[in-house]
Amino acid sequence: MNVMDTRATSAMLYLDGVHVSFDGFHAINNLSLTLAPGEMRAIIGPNGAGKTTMMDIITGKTKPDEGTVLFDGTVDLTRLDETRIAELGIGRKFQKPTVFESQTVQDNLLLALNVDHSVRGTLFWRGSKAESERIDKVLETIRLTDARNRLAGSLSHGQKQWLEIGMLLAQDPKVLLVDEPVAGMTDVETHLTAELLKEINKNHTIMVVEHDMTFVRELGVKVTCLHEGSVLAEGSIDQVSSNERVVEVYLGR
Amino acid sequence: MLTQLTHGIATMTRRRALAATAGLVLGLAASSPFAPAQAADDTIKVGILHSLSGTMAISETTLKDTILFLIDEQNKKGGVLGKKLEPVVVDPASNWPLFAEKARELITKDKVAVVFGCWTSVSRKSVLPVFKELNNILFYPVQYEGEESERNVFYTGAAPNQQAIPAVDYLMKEEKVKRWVLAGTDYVYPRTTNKILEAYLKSKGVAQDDIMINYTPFGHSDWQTIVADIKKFGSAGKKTAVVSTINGDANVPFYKELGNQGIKATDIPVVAFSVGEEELAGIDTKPLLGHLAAWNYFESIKTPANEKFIKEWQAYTKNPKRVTNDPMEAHYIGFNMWVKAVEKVKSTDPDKVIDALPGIEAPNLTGGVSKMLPNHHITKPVFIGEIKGNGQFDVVWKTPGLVAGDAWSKELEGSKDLIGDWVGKKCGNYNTKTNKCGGQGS
Amino acid sequence: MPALAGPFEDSVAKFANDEFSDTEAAIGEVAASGNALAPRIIGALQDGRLSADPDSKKVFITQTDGKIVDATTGAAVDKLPDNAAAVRLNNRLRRTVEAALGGLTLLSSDPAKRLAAAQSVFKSHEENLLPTVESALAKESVKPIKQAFAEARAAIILFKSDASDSDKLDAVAVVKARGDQEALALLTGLGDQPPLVAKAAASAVSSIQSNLAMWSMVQNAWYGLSLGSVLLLAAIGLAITFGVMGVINMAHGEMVMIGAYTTFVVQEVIRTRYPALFDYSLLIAVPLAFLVAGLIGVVIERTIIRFLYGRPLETLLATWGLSLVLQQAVRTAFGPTNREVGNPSWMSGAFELGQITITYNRLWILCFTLAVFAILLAMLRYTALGLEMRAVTQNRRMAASMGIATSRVDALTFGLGSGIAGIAGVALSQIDNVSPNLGQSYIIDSFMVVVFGGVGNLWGTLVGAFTLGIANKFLEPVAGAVLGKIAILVLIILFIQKRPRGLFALKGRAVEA
Amino acid sequence: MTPHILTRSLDRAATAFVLLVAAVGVLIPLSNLLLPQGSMFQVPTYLVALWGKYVCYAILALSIDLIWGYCGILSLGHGAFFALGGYAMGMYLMRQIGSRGVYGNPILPDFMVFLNWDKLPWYWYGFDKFAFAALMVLVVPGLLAFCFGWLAFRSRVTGVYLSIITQAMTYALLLAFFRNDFGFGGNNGLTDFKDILGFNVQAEGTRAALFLLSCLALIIAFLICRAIVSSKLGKVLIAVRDAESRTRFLGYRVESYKLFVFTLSACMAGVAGALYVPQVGIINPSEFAPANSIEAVIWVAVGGRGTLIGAALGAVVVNYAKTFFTSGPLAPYWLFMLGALFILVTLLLPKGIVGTFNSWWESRRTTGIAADEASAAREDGISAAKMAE
Repeated sequence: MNVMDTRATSAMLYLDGVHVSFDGFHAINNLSLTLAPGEMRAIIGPNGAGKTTMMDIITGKTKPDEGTVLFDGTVDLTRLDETRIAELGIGRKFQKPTVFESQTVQDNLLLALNVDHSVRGTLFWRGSKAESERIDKVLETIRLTDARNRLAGSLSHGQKQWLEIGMLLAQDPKVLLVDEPVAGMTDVETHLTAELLKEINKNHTIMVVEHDMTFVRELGVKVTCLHEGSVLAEGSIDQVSSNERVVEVYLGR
Repeated sequence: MLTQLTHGIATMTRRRALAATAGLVLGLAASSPFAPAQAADDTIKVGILHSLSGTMAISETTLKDTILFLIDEQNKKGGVLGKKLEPVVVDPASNWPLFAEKARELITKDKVAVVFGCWTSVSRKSVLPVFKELNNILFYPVQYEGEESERNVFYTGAAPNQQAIPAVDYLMKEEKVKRWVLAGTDYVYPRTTNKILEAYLKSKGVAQDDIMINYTPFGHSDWQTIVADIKKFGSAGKKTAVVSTINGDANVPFYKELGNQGIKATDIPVVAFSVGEEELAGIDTKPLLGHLAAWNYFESIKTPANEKFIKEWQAYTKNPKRVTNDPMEAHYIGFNMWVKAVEKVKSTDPDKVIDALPGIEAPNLTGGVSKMLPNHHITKPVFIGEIKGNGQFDVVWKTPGLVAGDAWSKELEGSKDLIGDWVGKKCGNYNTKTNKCGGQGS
Repeated sequence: MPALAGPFEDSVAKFANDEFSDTEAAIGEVAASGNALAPRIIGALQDGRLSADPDSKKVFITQTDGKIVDATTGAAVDKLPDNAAAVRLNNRLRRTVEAALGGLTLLSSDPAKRLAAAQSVFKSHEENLLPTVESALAKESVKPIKQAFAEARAAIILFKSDASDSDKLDAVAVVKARGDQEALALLTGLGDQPPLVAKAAASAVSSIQSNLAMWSMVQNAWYGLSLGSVLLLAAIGLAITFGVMGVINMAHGEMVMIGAYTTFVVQEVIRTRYPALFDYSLLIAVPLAFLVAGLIGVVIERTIIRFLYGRPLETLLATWGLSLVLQQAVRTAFGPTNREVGNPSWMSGAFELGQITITYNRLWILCFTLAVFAILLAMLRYTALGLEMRAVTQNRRMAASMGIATSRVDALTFGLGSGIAGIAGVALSQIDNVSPNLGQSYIIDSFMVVVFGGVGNLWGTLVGAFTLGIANKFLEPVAGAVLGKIAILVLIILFIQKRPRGLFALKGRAVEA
Repeated sequence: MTPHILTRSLDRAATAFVLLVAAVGVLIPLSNLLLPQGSMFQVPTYLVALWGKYVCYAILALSIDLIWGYCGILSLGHGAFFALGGYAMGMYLMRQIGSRGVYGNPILPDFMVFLNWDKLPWYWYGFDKFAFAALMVLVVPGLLAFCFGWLAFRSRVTGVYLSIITQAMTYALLLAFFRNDFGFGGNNGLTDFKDILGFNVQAEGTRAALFLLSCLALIIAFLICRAIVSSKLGKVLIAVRDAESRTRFLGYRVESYKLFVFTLSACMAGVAGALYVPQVGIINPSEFAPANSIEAVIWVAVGGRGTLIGAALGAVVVNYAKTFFTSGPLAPYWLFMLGALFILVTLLLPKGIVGTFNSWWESRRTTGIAADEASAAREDGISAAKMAE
């Protein structure tokens, strides 16, 4: 029973009353959050606020102790595993850039394409023109056309971040969960990344976790601040950054 | 290396590549992996096939030294047929397929005249096809389960009727044992020996309830439960004894547990077929006083031949504490038989030696003269020894004469009609009922 | 043949014939002679101190103080004749000796001898000893010995054909109260009895049997604890090198072996130089084994392991190679055969607890294991080194930046794990072979324990070891040793499916990073 | 298989390797059978048997490399699949003995006769047919691997945990096959084979043919492995090896991939075992010993994991060294050499022989730092990140 009888919500992602604890530590505590279709949302919050754990829950890596997690208003994500959730169209970029280091940039994108992912399909796979065109397009978007035959492991940190975003694009999901995309990037790169995300947001729903407030400001989207596993404040960047509690626990005086 | 070569090959022209590959392949394969055998016609090569590493090294290394010692002694006497004997030592590393490989190497490459080797049954089984195929001689020095008589193998260890049955007879007569624990390691020798003993005991009127059979894995080290079970089995009001076919390694913890749980030989004696001087060297034997072992040789037997052997052996190994044991004596007998047979036919040709060996007599170390029988087993005396506090045995009983080794047990259904006779019938499994060679021959 | 003076001398001279039947006759005659020397002769015979000269037919006693006396006269003799040899015994004769000695020492002034005598009479139940037993019983004041005499008397009465039914019924009750396996053996071996007695005996047998069956559960539990302690001891060093450091050390078993060989060397030195210290040999061996194995561990860490951090599967290969080298090195240095490591007196023997036998060596090993565990736990928790170890293993970079010399800590941690394996070797030398193969037989079990318990958790290792030990010992009587072990392995495989990180797995985000 | 898979998988080195093995497979038997004995180029029969054994080990090494080198599954129990394949073949060979056994029983193998078995156990049925036995050579190891993998991969048992339970599996099988009650001959195993498909196993011609077959099997196994690693499936496997959860988040069902290669690899190991048994003439439970499986992993490490040619080469090199060192004056010290070899290879040649050669070759061709790093990364087998998991 993955699909509910009626659409419970119009939201793309809907979290309600989610709890998770690890050995008595409450990582997520009555977390409720909704993400509308086509929206881009920035998530901020101090270390240990539960940002990554929240992503783990949405992508099926961690099962919540209680609470509702719905995708597209109909699909109960808590019952599905990572593979199934990815197939539904939720893509994820990790906090630490995770690409297939011993394979070329091009192969990384090839692996990400949302084509037949079965054992048989991959064994008898032969490239098609459409596929290579898509890869070319993504390579262009993430500015790695020249590096297409290099091993991903030899890329710079920023390039790896982009490659991972590129892999998300190739995967073409409905929702992108992006965890700290600009960590370790130069100012120029940060700026370019913000532009890139805004571009992607035209056709995709995005949730971005980031500490870099300049970057968050540049995105210019609704911000949610998490603290101790639940929502502390929500609103525009100016509203949130002027919130007393947010300043106290996160931004600092 | 290989890739480099293949890269090279790939860039060559096809014809040259083919030629080069052919040369390379043959060169690689034909250049034997061993140091080139010297063409020495002035020596006779003797192969030694005992594990020097791995789990069996514990038992077999001594036998390698024994043959080296015997060869050394023989060479001091001028060798055989005027030629010196040259030992060829290989290490089959307690690995059964490696035994076969090494046997093949000894015979084909080193061209040995005879091989002394193997300890476990499986190693013998593994090399058997090789000796048959390449027609060479193996002297096998360890007590074993019998049920075999091969043209190329000479069995100088005890067959079950030369060890197990006399021991049980002794316990029945001397100790009035009525209840029996047959404890063994789960492999072929204990299984077969226990089958034979079970049949034998039943033929002597022992009830099924009075026989307990227990098998443990190799290297079993936690004997608490089994020793307690033995104790329990022994408390049924009848005199109880344990017949142990427990394999070498597991014996030390077994005896330690027996000693600690206070099972004394006067309560429940244990008679073992695989525990000799070498195994006792690893145990404090004081708590084991009076437990028994059945062998065809004990170091403590006082004969001039034995005393001389021990003295020379200890001098050879430069270790005044080095013990001797039954399989060593088996090699001693086997080696001397082979020397006599070679001198009789004035040749080391395996066919001639194999035909000459039955009937050859050689003195053993316990004062008798053992004889090679047509079934390729030998005659041996059987001794029952009690463990003494100093790690030696005290002989408490012996057979009046020498016992002829049976290749096929009379107690087992499948083999009671079989005999091995390589002199008259030229057959290892001759069925005396059907008068045909080849088992039941039905 | 020299002329012999009288029947006692005739009897004693039979010892010199070196025939078991003559020796047996001699024992009976000497014991029955009433001669004052009889207990000394038979006591000497039991201990192998009775020698005889086959030519002169003279028999001598070597006293415990080394002096030699003529067995017939008690007169001191300078030295044994050259061809005198100890009078030989076999098991049947040993039993005869025990029975004879039992009769002779029932009235001994030494309480221990009286107790032993009573117990041997219980087993031999010789009818002609009844009057002696009864008079001893009447005189006895020490309670447990009095009890033993009563049981010995009951045993004799049960086998006495002319005893009255009521006496026999009382005797059955006494033996039933004893309730152990020997009582069971006595009652089941009774033979023909009057119907009333037979019935009482049968009910006593079944009552003892059901009592013993209950005790056998306790016994299994004890055996399980004991096996668990051995597993724990073998695995605990691995829990450090593998569990805490993540190094798959296939040479762990060889560290155990080195510990055992250290014990052997210590005992050799003690045997040849300071025999009086033998009972302390293990106490001396423990720190030495820790140092030797620990030092070798540090050397291994410095020369091999440290180049392989973060690649545990490669350390597996390298340490496997190392284990081959170490095994063969020991084989070359000490020879391939087993080496004798003795049990000190306090590790030998057993005592009865209810109806189960607890051997001292197993008990000490259990205590020792728990002590090692406690010390290790305390060390990790309360010492600076322990703190540093935990810091380094949890976050190497952070620890390094806080000024901890990580490479030193690595070496010490590995040394500690190896040293503990060495200590395990000391204990295992008491129950197992000391041979180059010693380590191999424990390595797989050790890995199973650590993985089952949960890597990186010492408590998990403790619980894992005892769980596996007890499960094994409860399965063994049902399934046999081999099938029991197979069942345990299959259970571990299935268990890991259920809990892929062992019994006490760490949860949360950190472990998956 | 469709031709594009074949053409894609045969690059220059692979073609050369296939040609070399084919040449070995043809020339050694020819030289053994046709050239006169004692001639310089005549390969004696015992060397044919020896090399036949090496070739079987090479197939086993390939099967391990496929899962370890490419998918990061370190099995310390692969010897079990090899041995099961060997037992399946051994059972066929036992049944072929028929009434030529020492007891002359037409149905029961000798070990059953003297242990008083009165009839053949059910699991021995069918093994008198070669086709059935050949099927079992694939099915038995494959099925075990499938069941084992299905449980383990679905529960996400990874890394050392998986290695240890594979070891537990082979250890349990070792104990089981040692049991005489199990009906496989206990410690002595199966031996004293007479003929295979009507040909005498001892005959030179049969040996030569078996050798040729082993080489053929090696080529086929190699081509299958090449086909897999050069397809997109191969890229997915490497992805699983390097970043398992990333692969999962891309929508790949990682457990299916692992299960597929694990089962395939077990079948390959089974074939290797089946070819091994008639050539060495015995199969016994010691083939299940965990030490054997670990040794096989070491062949792959020595040759170069993640390079198929390296795995095959490693098996041959290590076993050649073993043969060499266990004879002659070095015999008592060969364990020192073997042990030292393992230590030195892991310390000094972490990429193995072929891996090291490859990176040297590549750095010579393209003297860019990037390429060097690239090859380093490619050959590094399992990345540090993966290991920490």
